[in-house]
Amino acid sequence: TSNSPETSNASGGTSNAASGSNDEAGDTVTIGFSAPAADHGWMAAITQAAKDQADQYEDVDLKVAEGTNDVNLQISQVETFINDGVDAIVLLPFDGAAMTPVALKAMEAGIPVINVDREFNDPNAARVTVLGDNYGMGVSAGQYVCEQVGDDKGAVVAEIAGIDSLPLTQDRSQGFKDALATCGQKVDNRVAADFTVEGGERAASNLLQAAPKIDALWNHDDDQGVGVLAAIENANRDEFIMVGGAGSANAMRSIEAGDGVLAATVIYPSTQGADGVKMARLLVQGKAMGDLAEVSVPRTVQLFAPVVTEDNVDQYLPSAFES
Amino acid sequence: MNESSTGLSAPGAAAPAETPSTEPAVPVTAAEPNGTAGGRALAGMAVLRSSAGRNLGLVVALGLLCVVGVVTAGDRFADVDNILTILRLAATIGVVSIGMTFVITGGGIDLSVGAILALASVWSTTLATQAMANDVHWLVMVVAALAVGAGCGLVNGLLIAYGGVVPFIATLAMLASARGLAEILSDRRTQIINVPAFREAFNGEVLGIPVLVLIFVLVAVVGWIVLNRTTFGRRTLAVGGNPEAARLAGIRVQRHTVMLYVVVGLCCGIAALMLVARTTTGSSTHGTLYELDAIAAVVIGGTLLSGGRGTIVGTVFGVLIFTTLSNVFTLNNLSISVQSVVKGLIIVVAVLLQQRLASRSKT
Amino acid sequence: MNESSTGLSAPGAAAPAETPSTEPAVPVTAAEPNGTAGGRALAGMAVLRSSAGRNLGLVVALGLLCVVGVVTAGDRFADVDNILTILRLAATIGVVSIGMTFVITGGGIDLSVGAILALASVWSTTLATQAMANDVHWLVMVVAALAVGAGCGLVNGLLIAYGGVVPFIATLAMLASARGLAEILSDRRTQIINVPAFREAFNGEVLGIPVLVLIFVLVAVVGWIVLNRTTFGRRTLAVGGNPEAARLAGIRVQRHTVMLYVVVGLCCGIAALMLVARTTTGSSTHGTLYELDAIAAVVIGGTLLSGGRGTIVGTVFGVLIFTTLSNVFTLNNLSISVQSVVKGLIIVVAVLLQQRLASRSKT
Amino acid sequence: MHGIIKKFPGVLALGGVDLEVRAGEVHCLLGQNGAGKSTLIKVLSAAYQPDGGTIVWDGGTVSLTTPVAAMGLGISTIYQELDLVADLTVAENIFLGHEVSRGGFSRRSHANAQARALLERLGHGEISPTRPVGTLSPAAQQVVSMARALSHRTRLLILDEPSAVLDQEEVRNLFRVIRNLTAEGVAVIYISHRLEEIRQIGDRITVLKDGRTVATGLQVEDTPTQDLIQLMTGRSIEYVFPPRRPADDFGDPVLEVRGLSVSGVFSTVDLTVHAGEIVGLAGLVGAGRSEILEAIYGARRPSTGTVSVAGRRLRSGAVAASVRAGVGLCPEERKSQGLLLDHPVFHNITVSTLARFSRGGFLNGAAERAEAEQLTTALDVRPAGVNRPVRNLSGGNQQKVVLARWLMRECRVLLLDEPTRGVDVGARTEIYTLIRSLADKGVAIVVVSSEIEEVLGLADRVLTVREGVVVHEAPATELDESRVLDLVMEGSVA
Ligand SMILES: Nc1ncnc2c1ncn2[C@@H]1O[C@H](COP(=O)(O)OP(=O)(O)OP(=O)(O)O)[C@@H](O)[C@H]1O
Ligand SMILES: Nc1ncnc2c1ncn2[C@@H]1O[C@H](COP(=O)(O)OP(=O)(O)OP(=O)(O)O)[C@@H](O)[C@H]1O
Ligand SMILES: [Mg+2]
Ligand SMILES: [Mg+2]
Repeated sequence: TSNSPETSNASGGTSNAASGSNDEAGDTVTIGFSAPAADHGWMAAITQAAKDQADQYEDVDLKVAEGTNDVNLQISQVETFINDGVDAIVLLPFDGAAMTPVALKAMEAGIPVINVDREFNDPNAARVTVLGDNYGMGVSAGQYVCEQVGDDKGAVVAEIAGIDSLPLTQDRSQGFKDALATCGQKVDNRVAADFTVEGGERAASNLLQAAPKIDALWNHDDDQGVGVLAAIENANRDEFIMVGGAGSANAMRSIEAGDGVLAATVIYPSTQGADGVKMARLLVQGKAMGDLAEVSVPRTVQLFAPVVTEDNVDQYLPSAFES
Repeated sequence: MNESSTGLSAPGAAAPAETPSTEPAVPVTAAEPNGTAGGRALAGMAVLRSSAGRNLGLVVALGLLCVVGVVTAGDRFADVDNILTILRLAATIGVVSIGMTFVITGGGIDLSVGAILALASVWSTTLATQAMANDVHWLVMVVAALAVGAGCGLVNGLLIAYGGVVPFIATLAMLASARGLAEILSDRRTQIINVPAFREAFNGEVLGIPVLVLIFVLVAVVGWIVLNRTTFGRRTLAVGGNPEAARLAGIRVQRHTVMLYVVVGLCCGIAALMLVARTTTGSSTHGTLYELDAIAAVVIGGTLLSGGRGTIVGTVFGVLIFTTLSNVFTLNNLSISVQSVVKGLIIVVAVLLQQRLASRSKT
Repeated sequence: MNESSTGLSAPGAAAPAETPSTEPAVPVTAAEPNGTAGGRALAGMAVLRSSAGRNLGLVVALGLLCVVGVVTAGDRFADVDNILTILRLAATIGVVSIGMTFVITGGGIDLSVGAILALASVWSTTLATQAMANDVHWLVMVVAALAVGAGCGLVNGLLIAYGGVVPFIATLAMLASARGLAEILSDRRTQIINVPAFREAFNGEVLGIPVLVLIFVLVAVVGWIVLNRTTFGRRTLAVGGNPEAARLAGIRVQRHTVMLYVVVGLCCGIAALMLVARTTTGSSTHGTLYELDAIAAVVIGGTLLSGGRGTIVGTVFGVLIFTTLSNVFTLNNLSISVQSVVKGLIIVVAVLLQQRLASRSKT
Repeated sequence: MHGIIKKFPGVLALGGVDLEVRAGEVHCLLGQNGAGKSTLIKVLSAAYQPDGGTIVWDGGTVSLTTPVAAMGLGISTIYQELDLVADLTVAENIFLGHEVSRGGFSRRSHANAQARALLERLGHGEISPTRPVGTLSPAAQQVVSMARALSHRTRLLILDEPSAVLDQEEVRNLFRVIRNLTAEGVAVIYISHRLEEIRQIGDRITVLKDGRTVATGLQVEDTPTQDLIQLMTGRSIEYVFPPRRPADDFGDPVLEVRGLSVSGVFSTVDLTVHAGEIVGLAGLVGAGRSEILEAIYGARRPSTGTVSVAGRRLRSGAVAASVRAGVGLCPEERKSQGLLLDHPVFHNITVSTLARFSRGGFLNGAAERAEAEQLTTALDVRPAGVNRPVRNLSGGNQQKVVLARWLMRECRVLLLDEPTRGVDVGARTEIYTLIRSLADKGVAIVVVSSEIEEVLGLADRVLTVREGVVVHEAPATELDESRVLDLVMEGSVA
């Protein structure tokens, strides 16, 4: 399938893509940007990448409302953008559904909203939706695991999820489960952590006790993965392969070194925010996306979730985020 | 809890006996017993004046914040829409804080407000409730949220008043349980509401003022009246000030304590509805850490954490200060981390200032 | 705080004056003054026996949990490695809880432990600190973490003892500020440590027991001795039980209070190092909500939230109960949500049971 | 001490007080409630910092900044409010602040042995040094306070109303200890409202009035009681009880108690009080009289028995029901059980009568204040003003506030537990008159007092309680002090 690692030598990120005449300065565009609390490497990278992207354009004025996990506060941040009359809003909601009404309000006020990563539940609430592929991430991880241990019917597969209450976690787990099913495997042990190093370590310590022998382990997130790896090392376990998620530079370096259990990681692009900023700018300036024949910015962009292994890590390492 | 609960006995701090909240400035009192309209009006003014006096520090703090807002963000801050944004943001946590004021004044504390809010938001937006709301009336959702809030409050209250569990612990347990329940009930999914009538009712405006803000104002006014002008309020002060003396004076302390927790539970139910309307969702993650925000606002406002003295006006100021702070930070693109540090500083400075003012007004 | 801090006066609950922790079972007392070795040994046994008695509820609870663990997870639970896993997990929060026991016994509370831990973990793993640690000695990191912990504790203590800010509020402010600072300092990145010597020192084993667990045991033993066998400990009880009486007895209550917060700060520093070693990182997200877990463990253990009575043994049990609970749940693939609900129930049941036992032992 | 000045917010507690104490004497400090006695000695023991004046010790001016400094000089104090830590043991309390330790580690057996020695010296060897202080009776706690004072190298011992919680036997014992101390050259400052005690133990007297010294260095032998009272009150009054009514003049039975018991504290109390009658409960401290009152009031759940008011049975263990039925209680511990210390006077007065000032739950604050004002004026509560926090009133005035609460309530049964504890002579007479006038209005009154003279003088009928059992009942006119003392002591002496 299209998600298999072999085909992933097509460009994974979009960061350095669309160049050319679109980058020439136009009217100044004021963009409001709001995301959840950057209490986590990937989330911090999202905001950072958006800021860096904006800095590259002299015609973009990015207003960053610092991240929060309180939907009430995030709503009021967007309201502030509406009051300010920004030209576009790039919004990575803490909870897509909860931010839908205020996004609708912005759209009604004539401000295009670019929805990033966590989807609204009303298509009218966003002009453009930039999505990672959470389900696809699970599928990629599942397929990789299938390739490695699929023949062994007694194989033990474990999963360390992120914050369980997020839809994205549920999508990832679903994808993982579905992909495993195709090779007759299932998740034998599953724990949820909280996207923090400490939570990863704690969850993994317990999990390693729950499963005395593991063949493959998928950890949703490379940030909490630092803790997961620490727990594995403390427990002196190395009988299994581990697959990461999100694709931090740290994880990739470990894959490159090839000295640990971490055999692969599934990328979840941290450039989504930057893409959101780029598209917001194009949208406001009435430009089209360079390499498409279409004359306006597309409605939905879904980013690809490739698997990074020892074989192709050098290709992804430069664009990976530091946790 | 009494004074010694501060865990210290600095001579200055040992007796922070400020004039209690209901006492108007002295000279007018004499005129009041006549009960004439004039006397009442005067008394009313005196209340305002003395409450302004007591809340001087808060007024100044909020004023300063506004000045900073205007200087740094100019018209963007001093804009009607922006003020309404601040108020809308303040409304939810404000309603919770009003309830918290009652519990704290009554000598308790409630760490479970955020969790109760989450549970109420989830319960009032389950598929079943929504179906019923669409069939019958959107008030079904309101009833559900209020019932959950009051129910959780009742459990808290019973555990504390009759079970003898200290409030901190009983509500800590409720915090864990209610949030767990909310997660189980919602299967940790965000529940989107699909009851247009409900959304219209809550998200509308009356005379240009958002309904959410009106609810906040209403709850604050009712709260003020109840605390300062009713027997319930007076008993709350007595129960918080000296529960044993209150009991021996014939107040049903246990029953009253239960009622206080039901009140804060109800406030959480109201706040849950407001948040559901604002986000069009019910979720087990709603209201995370509201307990700390609410307690901070209440204490900044001048309510004594050890009970026996409470001020609704102060609480409203406390909420507004924190909300305005966060608005000013957003307008200026400043980071949440710095905001967090500033918030800590504000808490300390406000409390220290209050003590200074209180001790000065005494001599 | 005194008894009335429960905010109620149920006849039964009004006087939960359990036998305090230092009194051995009665008959042996007479032998003690002789100071003979035999008398001492007897007294020692009596202490053990009576402490087992007092902690009976906790022992039973932990035992039940273990039975559940064995029944549901069999050998996977009753495995040495699993026990060590539980202990390793308990170690960090355990050390924090020991410190918390002191503060609570002394009549205070500390909501900022998690934030201080985060700040200490970040500070001790900045690039600069790590570079210095590699150049000089890994003890540099230890000194950094302890200094940050003690420093934050000092600020808390000064605000509370000399500033007259109630502990809840002062440490709430510290919670906001310290976590904000940790975020600013780390730029919200996870700081991975690269000081092999440090990792080796902390992640090693001695006689098959992980160093982390040994640190926990050490802190617990030292804590027990300090609380029960030194003047510092006795004064802590006095300051928590009746600060005014303590002051009049010539105890420098303010200075003592400051020291208590420094002690808990130091414990946070130690715990930060343990967490850094375990996760190989320093991060501003470390220790989130540790304050509530620690307080829950302390109170479950039997320390009086209002001060004046504290038990280290109980705290250790409290920590073990929660950690074992989480282990049993994970072994059985049960959800965090259910665990959360059960945790709430355990807290309430444990506290209610304790009261029942305490009141029975009185009559 | 010269010209000591101490201000509290709104009150000048001490406005220039002089006091001189010599080694080996018992110097009595007299004064009405609120005269500033406690404040003065708290300045001396450095619990408060004075706003002016000097303290001269052994000929040199000293400035006492902390209690430690005062103790360093050899000043030990037993405060009016017991100042022990309930959860610590007797020995730990005695040595609190100057623990028996080596290198910071407690030496418990040494401490216990020394504590036992001290307690034996005080004649209370039966108090175990390892018992938590909270489980001791108030009298025993007083002994522990005393032992603590003696555990220091004491040169000046200050006792602030030590006899308030002690019965006669205990007081005699206390005096014996004091005499031993003075024989060793220790100076003693003794505060009490019981003038007869001053006669027994005192050498010289200083009288305070309204925060000023009105007389100092009076020799006890040379000063008649009349003069003292004159000095304290500024007027001449008799220590008198108001006249009783004839015994057949009482109304119907109002309060009827049948077979009331609280297991382990008292058993099968029967008691009938008629309208207009005052019944006194005499007994030793710890006899269970407070508990009887509390059980009647519903503040303590009885194990058996019933209480009826005007023929209607009260729900047991429900204070609110009792209050509604017209029963009121002035509790023994004013501060912790009776008052909302930080609330204004009128809150404290109206707290049981809120319904009267409310319509539909809304309070009429003006009416509340006005009625409270009338009562405080009638009772001469000083300083006047119903908006003042009660904390700032002296003990006697606080007691009046509690009485005012039940006066406002117009209750039918009034239970008074030590109504004059810590109340000065002048206020005492006022309170007696007040109680009698209430009875004359038809209120049934039960009085508990540790002063036999008071019970005999005030009550119409006296019940004697010993170890939780009513052992004797008779009209007050048929009893005298020695007879009651006999009844009270019988068990413990023989
Ligand atoms: N902490 C305080 N704050 C304010 N006023 C106080 C305080 N303590 C005492 N006062 C006031 O100081 C005056 C003297 O009080 P003090 O307690 O010394 O009297 P006292 O002679 O000991 O009376 P009593 O016989 O009732 O114990 C009183 O008017 C009292 O109201
Ligand atoms: N909280 C308590 N727990 C256990 N025993 C108690 C408690 N309170 C009182 N007692 C016991 O009950 C008995 C009666 O107590 P109390 O001292 O109140 O009697 P009293 O006659 O009212 O004395 P007083 O003259 O001080 O009012 C005593 O033996 C006392 O030790
Ligand atoms: Mg006095
Ligand atoms: Mg009594």
